[in-house]
Amino acid sequence: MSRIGIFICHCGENISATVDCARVAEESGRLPGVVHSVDYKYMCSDPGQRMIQEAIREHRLDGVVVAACSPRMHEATFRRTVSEAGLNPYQCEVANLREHCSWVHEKGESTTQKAIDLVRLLVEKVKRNKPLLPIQVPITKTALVVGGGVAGIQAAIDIANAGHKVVLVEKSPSIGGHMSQLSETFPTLDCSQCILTPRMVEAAQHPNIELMTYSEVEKVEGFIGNFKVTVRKKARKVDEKLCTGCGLCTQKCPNKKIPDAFNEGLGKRGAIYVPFPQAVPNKPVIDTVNCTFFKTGKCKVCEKVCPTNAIRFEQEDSHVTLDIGAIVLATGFQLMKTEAFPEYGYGQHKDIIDGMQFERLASASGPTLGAIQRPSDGKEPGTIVFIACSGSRDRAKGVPYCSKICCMYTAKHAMLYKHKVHGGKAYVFYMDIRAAGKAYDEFTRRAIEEDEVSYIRGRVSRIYEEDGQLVVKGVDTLLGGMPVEIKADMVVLATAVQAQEDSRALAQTLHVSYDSYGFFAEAHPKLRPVETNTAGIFLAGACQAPRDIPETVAQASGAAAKVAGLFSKDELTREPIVAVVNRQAPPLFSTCVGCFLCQSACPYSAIESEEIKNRAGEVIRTVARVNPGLCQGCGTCVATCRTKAIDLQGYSNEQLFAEVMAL
Amino acid sequence: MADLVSQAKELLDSGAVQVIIGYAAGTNGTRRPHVARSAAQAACLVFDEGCVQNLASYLVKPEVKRFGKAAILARTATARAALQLMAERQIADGSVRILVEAGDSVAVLDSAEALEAHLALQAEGISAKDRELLERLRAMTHAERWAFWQKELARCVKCYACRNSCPMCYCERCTMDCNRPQWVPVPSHAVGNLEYHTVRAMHLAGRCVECGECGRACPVGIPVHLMTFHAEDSVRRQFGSEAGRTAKLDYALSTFKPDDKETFIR
Amino acid sequence: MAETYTISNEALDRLFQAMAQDGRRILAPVDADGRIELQLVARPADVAQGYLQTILSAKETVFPKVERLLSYELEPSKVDLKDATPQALPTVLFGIRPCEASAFAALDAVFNWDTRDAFFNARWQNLAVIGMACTQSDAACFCTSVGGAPDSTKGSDILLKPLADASGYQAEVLTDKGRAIQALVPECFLSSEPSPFSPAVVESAFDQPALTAKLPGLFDNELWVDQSLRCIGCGACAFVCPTCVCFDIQEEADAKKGERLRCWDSCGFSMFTLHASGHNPREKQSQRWRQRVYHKFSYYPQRYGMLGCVGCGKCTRACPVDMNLKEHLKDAAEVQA
Amino acid sequence: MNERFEPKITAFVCNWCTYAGADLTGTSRIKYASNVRIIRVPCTGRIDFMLILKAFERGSDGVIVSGCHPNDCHYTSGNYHARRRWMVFKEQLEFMGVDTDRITFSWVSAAEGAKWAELVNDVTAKIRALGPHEAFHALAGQGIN
Repeated sequence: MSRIGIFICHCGENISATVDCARVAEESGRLPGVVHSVDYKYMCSDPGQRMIQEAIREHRLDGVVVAACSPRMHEATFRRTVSEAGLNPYQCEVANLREHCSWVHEKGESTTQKAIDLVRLLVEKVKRNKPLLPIQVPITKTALVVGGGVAGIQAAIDIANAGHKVVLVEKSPSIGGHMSQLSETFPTLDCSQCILTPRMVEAAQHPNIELMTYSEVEKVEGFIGNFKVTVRKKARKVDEKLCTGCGLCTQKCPNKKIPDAFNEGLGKRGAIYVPFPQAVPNKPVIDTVNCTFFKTGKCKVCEKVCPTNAIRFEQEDSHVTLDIGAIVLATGFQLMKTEAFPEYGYGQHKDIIDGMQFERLASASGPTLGAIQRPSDGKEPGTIVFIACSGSRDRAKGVPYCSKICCMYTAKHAMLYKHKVHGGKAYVFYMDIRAAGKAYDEFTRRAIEEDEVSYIRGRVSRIYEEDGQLVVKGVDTLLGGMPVEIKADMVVLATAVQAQEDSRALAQTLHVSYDSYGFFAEAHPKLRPVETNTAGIFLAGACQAPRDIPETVAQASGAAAKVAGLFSKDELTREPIVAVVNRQAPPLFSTCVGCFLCQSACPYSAIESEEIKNRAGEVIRTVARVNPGLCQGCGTCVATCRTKAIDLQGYSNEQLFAEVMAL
Repeated sequence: MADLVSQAKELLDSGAVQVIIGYAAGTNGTRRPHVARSAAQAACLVFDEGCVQNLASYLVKPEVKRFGKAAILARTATARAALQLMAERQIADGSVRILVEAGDSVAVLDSAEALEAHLALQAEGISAKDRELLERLRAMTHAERWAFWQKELARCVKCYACRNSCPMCYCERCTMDCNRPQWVPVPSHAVGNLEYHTVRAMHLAGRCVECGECGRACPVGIPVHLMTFHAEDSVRRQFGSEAGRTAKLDYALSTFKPDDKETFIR
Repeated sequence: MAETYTISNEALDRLFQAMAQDGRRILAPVDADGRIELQLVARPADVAQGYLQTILSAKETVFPKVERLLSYELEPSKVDLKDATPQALPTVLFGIRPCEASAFAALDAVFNWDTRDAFFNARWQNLAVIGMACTQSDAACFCTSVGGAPDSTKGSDILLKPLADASGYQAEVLTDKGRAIQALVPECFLSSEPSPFSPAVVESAFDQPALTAKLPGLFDNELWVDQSLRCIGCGACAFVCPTCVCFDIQEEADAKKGERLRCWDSCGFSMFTLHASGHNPREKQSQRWRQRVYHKFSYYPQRYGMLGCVGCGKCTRACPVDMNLKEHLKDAAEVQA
Repeated sequence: MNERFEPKITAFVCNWCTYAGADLTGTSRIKYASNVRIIRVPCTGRIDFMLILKAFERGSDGVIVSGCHPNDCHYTSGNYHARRRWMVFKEQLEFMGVDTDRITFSWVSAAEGAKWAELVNDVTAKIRALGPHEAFHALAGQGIN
């Protein structure tokens, strides 16, 4: 017979105002197997917890039901309380008398009766609770950072500085990400590359960081502390070890007419190329789609000029499998394709560009060496229009959310323009100016007040070409919706920040959840912003939501701190709420019949097969086994299993059945 | 089926199989399962329209399995059962020869692939009579259906003939045999019977090969097969998959589509 | 010596009324959508015509498929226990076949071999059997091989034989219970000489005493393996059998109250003999099949001096895979030891 | 005077969404019918259909099953599996003649405290109108001699 103790909390008057706590204690005390039942003002207080501990010792309790607030609030507290008194923490259940009863029902008999029922259900459950021991999982102290933008670089450096190995995987040929494309950064107007490049070099040279550029994560198996990650190294067609980065090949490549992605199509590059002069690593790749040799079988100029014979036309993609303990996702964002706005004429007019293209025009290392020139004819635009919220906060055609960085970078663009084109006219169409950040509002004020950028609150309805100029038609809502028409030489659209195109696929590969826009979902929007729901996988930067650089860097350091915290121990302690496939005496060995229908039901691929062998080593049966490191304890397999061979610790068949039978 | 016996003898004599699961003449003009291990035992094999039983449950019966490789005389549902058993890893692809009717002799299918191809050409399974019964039941009000099943299930004695005759009920320890907790009451009283038959149908949803063996096996004539037919139909209609069509595991209830359509979740 | 009477069809009608007025319920074979079942009837016209046998046996009248033995309630410091009282309504079993009537003796042997089973006895004492001699049989029948006959009086309190002209029945009143029924409406029972009756032909299939003598030597014979290869291990045979008495005791309880139930079980089930250790002395179906045969034809004679089988053939008819008991016993009787 | 029928309602809810949602109902002090008894499970994927049957067997007049909205499952897909199971189970119960109006399946997120209250109130009112679950209640003891 069980020896259960019941502790009814008044929660001050939160519970006792509507529930007759004394009666709940009295009636519960008469339940079979209950040997002690009391009520008290504050069970979670020190005296309350001591009361529980003393009762455990005095009455030799083997199970405890605390009837108080939600278990989501104090289950951990009371489990600690009972374990300090020598009881296994999982022998304690918490009945929710506050959130689920006293706060939601009127004072009266039916409310007290409900409280009695809730306690009774858990008494029957706790009688069947089994002592559980935390699961210890060894940790591989190597982190994988996916994405080599500023978020990934920062996270990698921080983790590496904490003394742990990091593999930084970047899909493009160089790390640096979007930040390396920027001209200046708001609100300080310091040169983006000047502040980023040293970090890139630091990451490349850090003894704890292994760079894997031009590589992609293809498969992730395993679980926190024990991931097995398969990375596909795309063929550069260049032997990285032999290449010295001298640049001869890129200079001599006869095919130099390829639109340069780094310059957002505003410049040209060769078929063998380094994305930008400060690229890390500074090793070229061959663009096999455009390379004359790959297209016609003839050319090989690069091979001929290479002084170290590093060109490898025959090189194939290769796969590397890594043992990884934690993963930081820092895959960044993309800008909404401006094709989404036919009324703005993007794509039809070369002089309508997006924000990133403007960055390249304004960049000293860009295709115009920093001169603001129209892509169509290279002339300096005398009038320029910036359109904020191109796609953001637009339920009809764009995305409903605010892209957060556009207000700031549009102000920056306008200022950069004014600084470079003295006497030029800059207009900004906007919906609201959102400049909440350190020195941000001052920055936009400066644009308006000192640099005399004209801000027009209103939307642009149409842009069309007339006499070599772009006619921008809109309204000024501050002037009562008065129509505005501006003849501009150039238009810049601040297009929405979006999740990467392949973010959903990557999320599925990693088993992390994502929101309806494709941004990766944090475990909790307030309290766990850098963790995902998948243990051991963390988030940094704009892959989670639109972010600016300081926020991205802060979050990256936050994620790095989480990884360092995880790596500070040799073993990871996990809650033992996991599924278990039973094992029995021979000749049955297990009631599992090995149909493995549970395998596809498991969201975590935690179900493996195990061969049971006789002494001669012959396989007698093949049955399922749950990897306790992978299992997260959802119990979907349990409900799928016909023979009830799988059970979930903490929510076992016996426990739930007993609760239902106590209804 | 003039060549059946000689084909069977050949299979056994050549060592291609060690046992043939087939039919022989039974009591009162019926056909009964017959497990032949030698050419002599194969002499009485028959395969005619009286041979309707799904013999696939013998493929997983340990006492038969231990003889070695088996050949089995198969109707459509038997073949489906064999494929489903492969999908559920109860028999290995290639370990069983499926003998299907082909004019005066039987054709031997020895791989999942061959079975899948064979089944693709077979007409749908369940009889017009059963289809009509199902429709009649579906047309009733829930109170009428409740009354119908209560009356039928009152006869159930829990002999488990329905379970044991089912090729997909191969579990060594059935849910019915679980006693910690005792999910389903052992006695054949009203609660025990209702729960047993609901569990049986649910466990066969997406796995039932629609042979109707359970209904034939019932000694007291309860149309228990209608329950599993309905469950299988429910899966087919809602998820588009069907048991016993492929040897690859495609169990509707351990997979999902994010856009599975229902109308009742609020 | 039994007295012989004639009961006309009209008289039988009156007899039914009289039995009902006497507070007895009448159970008889009824045609329910083609299935012959024992059901409550009011008039002879309710009784099935030309039936061979019921599917289930009449044993459920004395040994129901589920019966309550006791119930209890848990109080904080004590258990409040209540014995169940069997619902032993005065019952007349009308029209069951002689084979089945003779099976009650086999049940009695088990339920009263040591402790007298109160539940069985309460029901049995209140039960009267009006048997009906057989005029037809099928390939499953083998009463004549196990000491019975299509017109055997064993186990019946009154045995009826249909008159050739279908005007009524010849009735043999055999026991005090039978005489008590006769006493309800003595005028319906007209004394008569035994009239000619042609019972069903059931040929003897094997020499049962020889088989019983031979069985101990056949324990390890491959025959049982061969025969049972097609057995699927269900309980149909046991549950329709008029003499199978295996039962399970189940406790159905929650934290506060519970009851103890007795329900049918079968030695054919794979878990019937499973030990808590995981060991199962009858692991294979052949062992369980052999047990079924031995229990009825070897252990029953040893223990009770009678057979545990009446040759009714119900098991054969109910079996989903046509395990024909007569045929298999014949094979056993003929096999080389 | 007839007392108003107070139905017995059992709710199986997942820990992460609906249980938390019901907690929010509490912290928001939204009042609702006290007929419901909550049984907490980690995920709707854990809910064996037998638990629902057993709840009826134990005298529940109505059952609520609720978890995370599609795509919100704490375990990424437990609710999707649950949904399929319910789709089949509901049809099967209907075929057996069980009045499935007595089972309400719902998605209630951790943020939908008000929805939880509304759900419980609606279900309570609906089951009250349907009356006691006589069909199931009558099963108890039936078939025992």
